[in-house]
Formats: sequence, C-alpha cells, structure tokens
Amino acid sequence: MIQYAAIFLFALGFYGLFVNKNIIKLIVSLNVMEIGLFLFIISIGFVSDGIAPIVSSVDDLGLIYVDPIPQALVLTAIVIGVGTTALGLALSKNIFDTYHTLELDELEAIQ
Amino acid sequence: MNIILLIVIPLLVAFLSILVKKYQMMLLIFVALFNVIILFFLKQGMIFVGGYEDELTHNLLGITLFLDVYAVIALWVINGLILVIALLNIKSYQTYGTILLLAMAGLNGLVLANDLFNLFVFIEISGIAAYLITTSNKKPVSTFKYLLYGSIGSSLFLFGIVILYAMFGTLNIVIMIREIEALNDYRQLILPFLMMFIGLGVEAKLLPFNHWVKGVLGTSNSLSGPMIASVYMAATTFVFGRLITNLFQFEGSLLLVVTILLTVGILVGDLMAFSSTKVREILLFSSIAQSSIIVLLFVNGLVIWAVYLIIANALSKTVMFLVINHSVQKTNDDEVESLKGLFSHNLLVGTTFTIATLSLMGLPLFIGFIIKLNYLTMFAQQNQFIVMIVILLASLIEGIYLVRLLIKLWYPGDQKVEVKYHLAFKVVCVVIALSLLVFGTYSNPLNKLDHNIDEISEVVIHG
Amino acid sequence: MTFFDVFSLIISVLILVIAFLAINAKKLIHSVIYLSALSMLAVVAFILMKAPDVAITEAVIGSGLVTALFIFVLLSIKRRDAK
Amino acid sequence: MKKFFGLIVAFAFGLMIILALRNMSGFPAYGDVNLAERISGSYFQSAIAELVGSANIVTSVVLGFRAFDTLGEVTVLFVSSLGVALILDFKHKKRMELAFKPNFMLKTASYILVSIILVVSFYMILHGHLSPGGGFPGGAMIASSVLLLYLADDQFRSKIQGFKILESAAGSLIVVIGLVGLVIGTAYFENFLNTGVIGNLLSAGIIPIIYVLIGLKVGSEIASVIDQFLTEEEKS
Repeated sequence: MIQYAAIFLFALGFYGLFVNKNIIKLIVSLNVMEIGLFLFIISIGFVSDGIAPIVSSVDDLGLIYVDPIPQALVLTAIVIGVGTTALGLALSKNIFDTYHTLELDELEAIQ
Repeated sequence: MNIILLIVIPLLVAFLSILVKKYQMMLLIFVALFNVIILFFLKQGMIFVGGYEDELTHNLLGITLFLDVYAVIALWVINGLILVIALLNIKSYQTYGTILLLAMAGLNGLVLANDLFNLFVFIEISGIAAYLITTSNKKPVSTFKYLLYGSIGSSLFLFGIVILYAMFGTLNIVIMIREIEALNDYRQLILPFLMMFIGLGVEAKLLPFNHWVKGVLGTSNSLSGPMIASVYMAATTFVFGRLITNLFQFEGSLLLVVTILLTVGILVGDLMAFSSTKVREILLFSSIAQSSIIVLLFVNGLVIWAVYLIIANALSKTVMFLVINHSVQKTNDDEVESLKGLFSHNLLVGTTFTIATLSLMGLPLFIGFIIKLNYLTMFAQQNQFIVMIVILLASLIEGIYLVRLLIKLWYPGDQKVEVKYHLAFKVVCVVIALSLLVFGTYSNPLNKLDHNIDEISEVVIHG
Repeated sequence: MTFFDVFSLIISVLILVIAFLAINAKKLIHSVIYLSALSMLAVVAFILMKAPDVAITEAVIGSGLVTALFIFVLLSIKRRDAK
Repeated sequence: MKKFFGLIVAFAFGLMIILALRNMSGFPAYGDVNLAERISGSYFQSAIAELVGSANIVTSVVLGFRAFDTLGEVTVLFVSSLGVALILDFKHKKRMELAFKPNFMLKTASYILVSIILVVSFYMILHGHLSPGGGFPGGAMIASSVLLLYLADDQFRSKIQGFKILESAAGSLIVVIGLVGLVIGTAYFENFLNTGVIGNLLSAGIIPIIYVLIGLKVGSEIASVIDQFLTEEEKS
C-alpha cells in the first residue's frame, strides 16, 4: 500500500515541477518527489514479517530480516538531497537579491 | 598504482585546499599532472573497494571499479582537457580551483564506476560541481534551471536503478549484464531502461530535457564553456555508451522510440543553430546535435566510431569554445556581426579555429571525415536508410551555418575588432588542431585501438 | 486487515493529501509547513517499513534542517520585500 | 482548471508506472521478497557478518561493504557547503536580526538545552554500529544545536574558521584511513583493525572511528551552511 502511495507521490512531485512557476515552490516539489522516491526504495526492500536489520548478537543471525541495502542507499540519497536543496535555496536567495522576484516567467522576461 | 588513486587523491587535495585558499589553482594543476602521469602505469582489470570479494560464491559483496581500454581513453580525454583548461584559466578564475578538483574526482569516478548506485553518486558529485562551475557565468537563473533539470534527471536514473535492483538483486554492472542476458526479454525491462535513458539524457543534452543548455552555454565564459561543452559531455557520453552497449537491450518498439527521439534531436539542434545569430548559441546547438549523433551511434552498436566522434568532438569543441568565449569576454557582445574580421588580426588562432570547425563538419583531410565516412557506411550495411538521410541532411545544414560563421569571422567588417590572445592560448590551440590534422591523414594508430575496443563486451561479460 | 495494514493505509492517504496541499498551497510559508509535515509522515512510514536508521536521519535532516533553511530564505525575502 | 488537468495527468503517470511494474514478472510484490536471491542475503551469514563485525547491519553496509558510496556522499555535502559559501559571499557580513528580541532567560535556558542535544548526538554517533542512527543524524543534531544557539542568542556568530578547519581535518582523515587500508591491507577502505565480538562497543574495527569523523564533518558543514543563510549584506 505504501509502495503505491510512494509512486503516486513521485508522480505528484513531477506534476508540481511542471505546474509551479515560483522558485521556492519548485524546490518544494523537488523535495516532495525525492521523498516519494525514498519511500519507494525502502518499500522495495520490505519483507512482510521481517524485523529491522539490527543484530543483537552473533547467534540470532538466522531470523528473518528486512533488506539492509535499500536503507543504506536511502541514507546516502537523503543527504545528497539536502545538498542539492541547500544549493537551490542559496541560488534562490541570490536571485531574489538581484532581481527582487521569484517568479520564473518574470525572470525570463527580465533576462 | 591502484586505479582508485585517480578518485581519492583529488578528493584528499580538495578537502585540504579549503585551508589554503590562495594556492588552490596550483594544487589543481599538480593533481591534474599527477593523474595524467598515473595513467601510464594503470593496469586494466577490476578492483574491489574494501576488499570484500566473497570467494565462496564468488559474488562481489562490495563496490568494484573496472578499468578497460574504453575507460583508459575516457580518462585520457577527461584529465588531459581539465589540465589544459585549468592552465588557461589560472589567473582569471582563482576561486574555482577546489570545485574543479572535485569535478575531476567526480568525472574519473563516473567513468570507472562498475556499480549502479556508485554511478548515481558520482553523477551527483560531478553534477553539483558543474552547477557551481556555471555560477561563474553570473546568471543565477540559468544555473538554477540547470540544477533543477540535473536533479530531475538523477532522480529518474535512481528510480531506474532501484527497479533493476528489485528484479535482479544486485547492483554490480557486470553481474547485472549476465542476468539481463540470461533473461533476454527486453519487454520486461522497458520501464527501467527508458527511465535511465532519459535520466542520463538530461546530462548528455538529449532532446526531452535539454532546455537548460541554452541558458548555461549561451552565457558561458572561458572556464564554464569548455568544461561543460567538451569535458562533461565527453564523460557523460562515455558512461552513456558503456551502459547502452552492455546493459540496455534496445530492440523492437524501445529501439524505435529511442531512434525517433534522437533523430528529432539531431534535426532540431542543427535547425536551431542554423537560425541563431549569436556565436555561442550556434556552438551550443551544434554540440546538442553532435551528442544526439553520438548516442545514436551507441544505440546502433557502432562503439568504435562513437568513441572517435566523442574524442574529435571534445577536442574541436574545446578549441572553438575557448577562442569564442575569450573574444566575447573582451568585446562582451554576442552577435556574430560584432566579431566580424576577428581572425584577420590573429591569424594563428584563426587557422586553428578553422581546422577545428572543418574537422567538426567532416571535410576530407581531417579526422571528422574518416569518422563520418565510416559510420555512414556502417549504417548503409545495416540498411537503416532513414537514419542515414537524417544524418546527411543534418551535416548539410551544419556545413552551411559553420561556413557562414567562418566567412564572417575571417573577412573584416567596418569597425575594427582587436582581441589579443596570450601565448599559452595559441600553444594549446595549435597542439589540439595539429592532433586533429595528424589523426585525419595518418589514422593507423586509431585502427590499432580498434580491435581492443571491440572486446569491451567480452571483457565485461567474463569479468 | 491487521492494525498494521489499516495504519499504513491511513498514512498513505494522509501522505498524498499533505503532498497535494504542499504543492498547491497559495502562500509559500504554508507550502513549507506542509512539506515539513510530509517529512514527519515519511518518518512514520519508514518506521512502519522497519527502517529505523532512515527514520532517524529523515526526522533530523528532513523535517528539522531543511525546513529551517526554507524558513530562513523566506524570512530574508519578506525582510527584503518590506524595505 | 489547469491544475485539475495537470492532476489527472500526474495520476495517470503514477498509474502507468504501477501497471508497468505489475506486469514485470521479475519485480517482486510489496512484502514478499526472498533475501536469499539478493546480494543482501549473504550479509547475514555469520562468516561475512564477522568480517565487518558491526551489530547494525545497515551500518556494516553503509561503512563496510559500500563504504565508497559514503565517501562520495560526504564529498557531496562538502561541495554543497562550499557552493553555498561561494554563492552567498558578501563583502562584509552582518547577522540577520530576527523579529523577536530574545531575553536573558531564553539565552541561559538554550545553553542548557544545547548541551543536552550535544550529549544525545555524541551518544548516537558513538553507538552508530550498535543501534540505529550514526554519523549522519548525529552530525545533523550537532548542526541543529548550533541552529538553536543562533535563534536563541542574537549576537551569536559561530567561528566560521573553526568549522572550516574541523570539516577539512575530518574529511581528509576519512580519506587517509582509507589509504592506510590500501597500504596495510590489499584494498581501499579495508577494515584493518580487528573486528571484535558483534555487539560490543569496541567492535567493528575502523567503522566507529569513521562514523565519528563523518558525524563531525556533517555537523560542521551543515552548521556553516546555516551560518551562511543567517548572515546578510551589511548595508554600509
């Protein structure tokens, strides 16, 4: 169920990128798309009656666990997403300081 | 000499260079020289990061890097051009040393990666370094658009990777190729392939998402122009080629969709170049058309000629963008009219620019001609006549607008244009132009390179 | 339908509604607040899917720092507008 | 009206992806994944888990088997904090005044709160290989404690040079530890210390050391990004 929600979230983020014209709204919909993507990645690795991949000692390595690799991928992807968002926000601050507007169509008119 | 040094040493020096802000360009030159020297001693094969090679089932637990002839050529192109561009821009762009170091680490990693998610991480590193290089154009809106399209592209690429992982359980490209070949039912894999194709297509300036190119390269300068137009394009097309020839299986309707996308891209690129009057716009639209031709060659399996076309294109585009951006910076006017008679004063730079353009067009006596002749004959053998007609038409349009550009730049107009090119500029342009000329006439070193590129797939398959 | 399925159904519907509001909110400050709420819901979804590591990282970084950066940019924009 | 039409297209796009995934026979349905087919199945065999030795298998993947991704990802944060500094570099910086003026009580209370946050974040970083959490959330908590100081104290300006030195030292140490693995052992990022018993605090060789360095690096980088966002041009 969450996998379907994740895919719809990804599509919603895509829709947001095409509909919005405000720079901050574009960054917000980029973040929405990425959250949808991360939920999808984690839903790939979910095992129905598995438990979190934390092993308390060597002998209970035999239990049913959830797939750890998608979690490692999402850990890296979240921090990459923060890097891009911070850069995008710095650019939007720079754009607002020089052009005093955040609407893409006005900006293209000025340029 | 482990191939990992090519990625790790630039990273280490970049981390340390933020403490010594003044010498970052010097550090960049040293590391670029170090990389070019290391390239002589690299031995080909696969290395395991972290040493996790599971002898029992012989499946690769950790991340692996893979070096073959294809990657050696790519590394030569990338590190050589970054060294050249860094040398030329040492005085004008002092603060971009660390960013270029990270771009070099990202691009080397891009070409060497043999793990899909590792490839995604290096796409992000080189992507973010590219966004920062374009901030030197002082146009934040076009940089923001580039960042947006780049993020959309890499998210789509990640989506494709995850679907492949869910189906095959591994992220290692070599194992993935074996499993896909065992499956060999391309209809199952249309969704991930299409997503990864469009995801990487954003970076390689292909049609659906290349709206950012006009803003970024249209206002480029002597650092961001050559970097984005030749170094980044060469690296992304090399990686694209590796994925297309080995991983993706293009048949039936998928092949049709992709071919249509590319042929439309070629025509649109050339027509836009034909119709624009700004010098830099002509160059950037021709590079869009070139990258679509290169990807078309990869899709149809002509790997050798695609590799030569990437090298020739990277070299000639570096010369063209360096010369034009330098002159536009001095006269800060983009129109072709204002640059009339630019070469009548500095003949040397003018001749190198002409050699680069003629080789791009594919006139005899230059490397461009040999490449174009061979891949057109290959297309004829595969009797794909529509593609041949499109490429011939595109090169005709290309010939017209490039010759028109050359005439304008050679014959002086009314007002006098005086642009000085310092000595290092001339030396670099002459060296690149000579290499285009030499490979044009005397091309048997390239044929030697031929046969060992052929077995990319064999080497990759047996691992 | 166990408690687990019902709860994940509620979370999925809530996530989609809040995401739609985040994208189509009129004022910027509302869309940022909805984004932060969406991030918190994603944390709950990660816990449901037995991924505690990712849940903690998303909680601290996603709803904590990213929202703070958004609000700082909006603050400097409102301040610049007022001048 | 355009919004409504766009929504339909987005819904159709999502539905198309779901249907395409459904009729892919190789793509497993939600929940019934058999780890034995995947590479991650072998991470749970005792021989291989001992190789890395960390109780939290996700940490053994993040820092053991796929350590190169984490190195790449630390570089991404480094580039983005460098980029933010490059884009927002004003000549003479001034702290951005916030609307409310914090009084004395808020300032002292926030210093106590900051120490608690720091204790929690160091606990999380040190126990990265035992319990969930680790370098990334721990580092982000350090940055959020710096954020609290910014909000609570008007004149607070963290010493940028201090963060820069910490960031560059931690980053280069991570790379050097990898190189030491190359020199001593056979491969880059090799776990050359003994990995001890799974579950103890001092287990899993170099992994806790690297996670502490990553925590410090992530903390200093996000703190300097926050500082860039909270300074503005001095209107001289």
